[in-house]
Amino acid sequence: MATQHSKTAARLMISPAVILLFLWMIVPLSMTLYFSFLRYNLLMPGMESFTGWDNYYYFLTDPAFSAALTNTILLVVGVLVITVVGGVLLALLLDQPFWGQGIVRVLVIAPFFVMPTVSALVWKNMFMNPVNGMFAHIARGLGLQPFDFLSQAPLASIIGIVAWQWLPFATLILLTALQSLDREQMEAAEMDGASALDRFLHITVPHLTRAITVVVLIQTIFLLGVFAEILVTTNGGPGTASTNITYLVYAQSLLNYDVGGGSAGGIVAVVLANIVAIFLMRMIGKNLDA
Amino acid sequence: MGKITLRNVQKRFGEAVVIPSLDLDIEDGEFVVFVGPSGCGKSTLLRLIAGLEDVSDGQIMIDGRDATEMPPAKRGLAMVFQSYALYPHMTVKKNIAFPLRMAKMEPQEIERRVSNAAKILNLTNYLDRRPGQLSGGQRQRVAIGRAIVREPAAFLFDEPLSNLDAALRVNMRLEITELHQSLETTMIYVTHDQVEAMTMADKIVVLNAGRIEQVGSPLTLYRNPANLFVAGFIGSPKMNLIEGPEAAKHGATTIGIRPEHIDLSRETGAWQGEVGVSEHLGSDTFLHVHVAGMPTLTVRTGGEFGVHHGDRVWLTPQADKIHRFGADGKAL
Amino acid sequence: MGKITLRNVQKRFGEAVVIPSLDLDIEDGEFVVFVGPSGCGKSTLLRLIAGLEDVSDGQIMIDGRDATEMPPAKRGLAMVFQSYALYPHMTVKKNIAFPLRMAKMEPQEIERRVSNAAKILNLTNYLDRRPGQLSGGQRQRVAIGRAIVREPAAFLFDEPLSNLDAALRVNMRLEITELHQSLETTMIYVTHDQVEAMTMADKIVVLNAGRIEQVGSPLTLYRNPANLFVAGFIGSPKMNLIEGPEAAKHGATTIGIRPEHIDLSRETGAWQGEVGVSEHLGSDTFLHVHVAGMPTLTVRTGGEFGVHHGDRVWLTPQADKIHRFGADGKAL
Amino acid sequence: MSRRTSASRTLIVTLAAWTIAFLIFFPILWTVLMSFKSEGDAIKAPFAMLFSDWTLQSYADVQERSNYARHFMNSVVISLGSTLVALVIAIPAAWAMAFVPGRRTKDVLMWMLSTKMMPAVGVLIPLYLIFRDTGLLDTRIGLVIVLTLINLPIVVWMLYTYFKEIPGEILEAARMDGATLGSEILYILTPMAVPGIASTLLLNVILAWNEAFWTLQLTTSRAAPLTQFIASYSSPEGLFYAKLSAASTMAIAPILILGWFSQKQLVRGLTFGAVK
Amino acid sequence: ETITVATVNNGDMIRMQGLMSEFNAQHPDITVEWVTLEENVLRQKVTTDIATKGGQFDVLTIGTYEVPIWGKQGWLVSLNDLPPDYDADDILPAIRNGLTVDGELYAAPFYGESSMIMYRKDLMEKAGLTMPDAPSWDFVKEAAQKMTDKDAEVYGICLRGKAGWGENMAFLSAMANSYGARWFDENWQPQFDGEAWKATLTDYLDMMTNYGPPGASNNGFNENLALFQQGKCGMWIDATVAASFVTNPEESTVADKVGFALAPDTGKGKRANWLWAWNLAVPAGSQKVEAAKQFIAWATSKDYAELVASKEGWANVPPGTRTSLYENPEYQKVPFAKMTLDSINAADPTNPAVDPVPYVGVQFVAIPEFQGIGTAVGQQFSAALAGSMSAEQALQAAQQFTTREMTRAGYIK
Ligand SMILES: Nc1ncnc2c1ncn2[C@@H]1O[C@H](COP(=O)(O)OP(=O)(O)OP(=O)(O)O)[C@@H](O)[C@H]1O
Ligand SMILES: Nc1ncnc2c1ncn2[C@@H]1O[C@H](COP(=O)(O)OP(=O)(O)OP(=O)(O)O)[C@@H](O)[C@H]1O
Ligand SMILES: [Mg+2]
Ligand SMILES: [Mg+2]
Repeated sequence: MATQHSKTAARLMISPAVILLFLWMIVPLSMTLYFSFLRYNLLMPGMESFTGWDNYYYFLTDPAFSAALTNTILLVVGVLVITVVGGVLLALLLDQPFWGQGIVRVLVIAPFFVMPTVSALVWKNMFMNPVNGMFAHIARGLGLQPFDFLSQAPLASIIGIVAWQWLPFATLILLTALQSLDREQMEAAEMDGASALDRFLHITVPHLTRAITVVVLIQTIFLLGVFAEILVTTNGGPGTASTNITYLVYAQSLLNYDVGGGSAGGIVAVVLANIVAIFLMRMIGKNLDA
Repeated sequence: MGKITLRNVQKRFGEAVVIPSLDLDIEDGEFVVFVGPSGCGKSTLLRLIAGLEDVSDGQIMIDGRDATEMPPAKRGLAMVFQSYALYPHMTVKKNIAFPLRMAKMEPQEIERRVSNAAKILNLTNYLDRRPGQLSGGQRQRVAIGRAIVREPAAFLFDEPLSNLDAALRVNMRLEITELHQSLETTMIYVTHDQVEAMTMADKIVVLNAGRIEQVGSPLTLYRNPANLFVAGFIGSPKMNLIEGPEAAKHGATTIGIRPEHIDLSRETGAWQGEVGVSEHLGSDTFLHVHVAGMPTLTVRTGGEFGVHHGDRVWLTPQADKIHRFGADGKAL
Repeated sequence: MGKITLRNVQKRFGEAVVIPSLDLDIEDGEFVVFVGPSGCGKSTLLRLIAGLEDVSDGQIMIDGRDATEMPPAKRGLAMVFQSYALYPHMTVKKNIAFPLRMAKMEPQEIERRVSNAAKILNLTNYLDRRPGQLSGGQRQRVAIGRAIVREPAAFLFDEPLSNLDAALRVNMRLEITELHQSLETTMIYVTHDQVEAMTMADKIVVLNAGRIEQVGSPLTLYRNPANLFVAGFIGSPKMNLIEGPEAAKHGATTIGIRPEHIDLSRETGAWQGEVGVSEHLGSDTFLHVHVAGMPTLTVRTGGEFGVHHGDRVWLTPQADKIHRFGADGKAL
Repeated sequence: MSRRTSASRTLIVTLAAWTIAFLIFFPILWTVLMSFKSEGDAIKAPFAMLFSDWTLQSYADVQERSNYARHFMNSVVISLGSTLVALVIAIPAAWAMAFVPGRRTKDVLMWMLSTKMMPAVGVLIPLYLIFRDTGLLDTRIGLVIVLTLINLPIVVWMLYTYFKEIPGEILEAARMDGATLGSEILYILTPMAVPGIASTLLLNVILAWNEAFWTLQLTTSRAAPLTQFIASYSSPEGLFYAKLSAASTMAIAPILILGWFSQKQLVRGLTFGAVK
Repeated sequence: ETITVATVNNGDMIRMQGLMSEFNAQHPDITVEWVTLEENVLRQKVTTDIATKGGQFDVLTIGTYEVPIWGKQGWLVSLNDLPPDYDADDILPAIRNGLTVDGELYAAPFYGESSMIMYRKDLMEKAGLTMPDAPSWDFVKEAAQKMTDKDAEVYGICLRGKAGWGENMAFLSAMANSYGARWFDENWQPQFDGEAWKATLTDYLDMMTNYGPPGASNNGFNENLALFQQGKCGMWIDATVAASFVTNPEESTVADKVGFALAPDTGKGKRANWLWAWNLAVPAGSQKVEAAKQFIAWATSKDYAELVASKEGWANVPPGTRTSLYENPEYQKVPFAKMTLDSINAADPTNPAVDPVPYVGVQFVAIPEFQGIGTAVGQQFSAALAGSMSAEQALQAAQQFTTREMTRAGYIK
């Protein structure tokens, strides 16, 4: 595979993808960078002026920023924990022989196909609504006071909705990984006197690390950008209780039309995302090579 | 201790009867080899003994106790798998220690036994590697190490050498034989390799379609195959089997003669034939000879025998080495 | 035509020098086998000839033309890979036809050649199957078929039989030999199997760490190994190599004697020893004998020789079969 | 594993699996059921709702408000188009990474993925300006371009993991057989990777179909896909559960059905190299 | 010719979409593409588009807040040249003034609104009270308490709680005006640290937590409308346009039990009235100005009102824009007609608060920065409503944030 000819060909073949992605990254990003040093409000065109680090100062000292940072982390970690733990358990269950596997798998996978907007709308209105929602009906049926999910536990509710969407994805990848576990390895462990729990802890879990890493990586990419769910359900509120960085930048640039501030926020978000990315890549790189 | 007795053991997978009914006695300290064509049920039988499959009927006794219902871990047997089934995320040391950890043994005792096993198997320098960083033979040894440390009543091997290359196989074969000699533990060994079966076994069990065709020492099977199946299966190159008038002369439906029991001459002999392919190995020569009215006969001569494609040769079977079989395939 | 000449060929992977510098002439119509230990560069050499790797230095000539810079397709060679490398999504027919389609050949001509190849290789009934539906031997034949149709200047085989089981290997070995006899095309064949090398080759090239140790016919290598490496590598079981005073007696640093060239006796002989492991194959017996002052010696005797572990035996090397090597490992 | 799977155990597993599957699926099921109710019935307590009359009125109402067929076609064109374009760009790239790996291959892959972490909102305004100046606003082409670029890293990664599983020897065999690089990719690699390509295609069609930021920001009417269609229901208007349900059902049904029919391929390929 | 019309998903707009066949009959050469979006999404898209001159829309639905700002920027096409039979002078002066910049009419009102109390006559009666035409906040509080019956899922008062300058802040600003509070003093200093705001917010929270529906912090106009229509609200203080929906028997379960009253006051001279209109305007970048104008002329004409009346009844006519409508004897029969007109007239955008202010706008401050500030402050108040912070904390945060932003924008030197 390593002739000079094929190396040249490879470079040629990979360049369209690399060049396109590079442009896609660099062009808007440099414009954003430029805007981030301007005082630029969409509603006041022609008044742009250079403001130095002002936008960054205001974005970073905005109390909403620290809240958004915390929320972003909580959201990502929360969903990851739920989907990975739930996914492992569910995968273990679905890996057993039982009647109607095909249909069950079809049902379980379904939430993954649902548009984020739709799932947020459905959960918000049909389930979490404290007056007409399914949960409220059930609570009243049990003689309890309906719980107002979106104002009392906004972030948790959003985590729940997002986790519902991503659970199938995690489950499927983990299930595939589980099915690839060498049967002889399990039997060897059984011969070695390992109980079912031992086998799970010492054989299954290590075997799944690779799959879990992949689930974490992919989901993090998407979870950092969770937006529609927040926009539809809580608008980031009450207060900033469910504002994440993405939503904060959105609010800054598209609700306040403060393009300068929004751009500064965007750059901050890019920096943060890259920190996460580097961290993740390290972890993944190690796990994927092995 | 490691006496294993199978009584009327049957195994069905759904409709398919894999082992119709089987009795077998394995004495303590014996090296028993299961051979047979692919799909004849060797692995299944081993797994029944291990407890990895339930018997459909019958009884398995280990050291006189009924083990039929026991879970694998309780039977006190150790198994070495064809794929080695090492735990890829654990170091060699952890792999070997795993059964002991599961048995909740003291850390020092574990340490002691592991380093002991490592010494026996020449693994001391590799204890901190992962299986992925080992060669085939080393992996094989780790798998054996994992079996040894438990000091089991018997070892079960399922084609443990089939993934190794030829040279390594010879080495590992000797190592396992030596291990058996030093541990004196019962070993049950599945293989489809002639040489392994002949050289390692105290007792060979020839299986065919889940049935035992013959049980005996390697030389018994070589000298006195009980039927056509065993005759054709044991020995390499295969015994020449001849039917028709030539067999009738000896009062049999089929006669068999091994390649090494045919004398070869350029001048005279019982049968005249023409050389097809000749294979010169230096130490031996294998000739494939076409004789009228017979299948191509394989003949082996020691050293170099200078013939070529198309040459004419005479063959004479050694009279006392002719095997005679009846119409039912049984030896007469 | 298929004369291949390598002049001062070198291959480096980054820092690692895999082939330091190598000259080799392969004559038209020859069956050349590359043997050598794992990692010695056999595959690399084959791939250099095929054009799948660039040489780092030197020249490769095919039929007198400089092929060093030619892409693989232009060299007019065909290769059969260890894994067969069949195209799983194409039928047998399409697989075989693929090189012809790439050469933009007429459909009728393709049809003709494919059915011809299929006839030669007994594949006519399988033309519409996918590789996944074929047995190992059949796949192997398809891979060969794909090579044949191009009527290449030479065939390159990289351990083509190593994935097959023992019985099939013997068959395929014969088939390839017959194919060579009928096509009379140059073949270069990589293997680590002794028997294959000895039985198939016109000329064996023994490689070690990217260097050629010896080139010659199988029997030349068997009878007159040029050095210790070749002596130890060719022949199975391995030649016994003895150093020290016993060698000095013969005026050499090391002497070698093959297991089949040692006479065995229960009463008298040159060396007295104690039997270690004895392997009884029925047709042969291999004894591993411990003799004081020497490494364990392997001895082969035909038929059954009734000794056991611990027995005392006498060994006598056949005087004319002793190989003598100097301090530099070269034969004297 | 024909061992100790007693009937009772199978029964328990079956029950558990079905219960969980039902719970996970329930929100979708409920939405579909509700879409066939009148607005008045839709807000009744669950039981009462289930046994009230069925009607298609909500679908009619929704259709009256927006042209479903057009949004649907836009969604199809945009998601399929962007995925296909991404595949065409990604297949050669993945070939290069899988079969001619260099020291920096992994870094390139990881860099590609990291572009996906770039927060979209941060670059909306610049992109909006670019689109305005190039006349791509509210065009299918514009969205195809954006979604292609968004999906590209995932597509490359998925293909890369599939290609890596294809033995290089087969490509070398093709090369020996006289195939050019183009034929090698076209006749050998691509057909061999069909299952992987299919699942890449499916996953990315789904992701593109559901992408709700750029599709909303960069379209208004002509090129607006189903995300736009559903966006007009994102706050209630009086009694609207049934209409919302109907619109939701219409928005997700196509992709749900596609997903269900092809879930075998999707699941089989959905490993991202997680399974070795 | 195809024109793209961006519009909110409010009932009146939806109704117009149902009547498009009439428009098409009159203008067969014009096809109308609707982009119907939720208010916030619409505003964001439309603003982005017009500010970047994206040119995606030909007709915009925009509020009273945007018109003067955008008109001043030259982003809108003047509608002074609408045909004479359009009769622009007929538009209610309060509304029309808000849409005119330097003598140019930049948008045509589709409907106008103020706020008022809608209440359930039956529940009021049950509670033993009578709603005066112009009640005070004290009365409202008392009534809310007496009407609340949580077991029957009846909540005494429904108010906006969803964060947003056009959502809860619209209501709260108007309420604050009636409590004597204001957004800024004459020097643009935010006033959230004053007593008046504190009283406003405390009373608001008090009413909502004790007598309001659950989940109020997520309730905007539409959510409250749904609740009221289901009979779950005793009183609802919100936009006057809601009157036609709550009295529409097809949509409302309480259509025949609704009464109306002016927004409450505290006797300080201002009522909790706001003034708003949804207007149609043509962006300066549009290529199809003529067609767009024809559409606007049709949609905001007197004839359109009659068209709706003929199809859906007078009660469903878009209210609050034309004097002629309120002079129409048919329309005067509509129960909420007079109350709507009175409410609109009660609001004074140039003089919204008890104390003098430097800005225009009743429930908003007509400066570009207001959207951001208003929404951020709205979030604090909505958090207070959700119970995650106290009224003091919310006010303090609002004060801090507003000061910061106003300093940044250069209003506070
Ligand atoms: N779990 C199972 N379900 C159904 N049939 C099975 C199962 N396991 C084995 N069999 C069948 O039982 C028969 C014996 O299989 P077994 O693996 O014991 O053969 P073997 O002798 O080990 O063959 P090989 O030499 O190829 O390993 C085969 O026909 C196989 O198809
Ligand atoms: N692409 C490569 N990059 C770096 N080193 C390589 C590469 N390919 C082969 N090598 C090294 O070159 C040496 C020769 O490899 P080669 O595959 O030719 O051995 P071989 O003789 O075919 O061995 P085997 O019998 O195991 O197939 C080995 O040490 C191997 O590690
Ligand atoms: Mg087996
Ligand atoms: Mg090799």
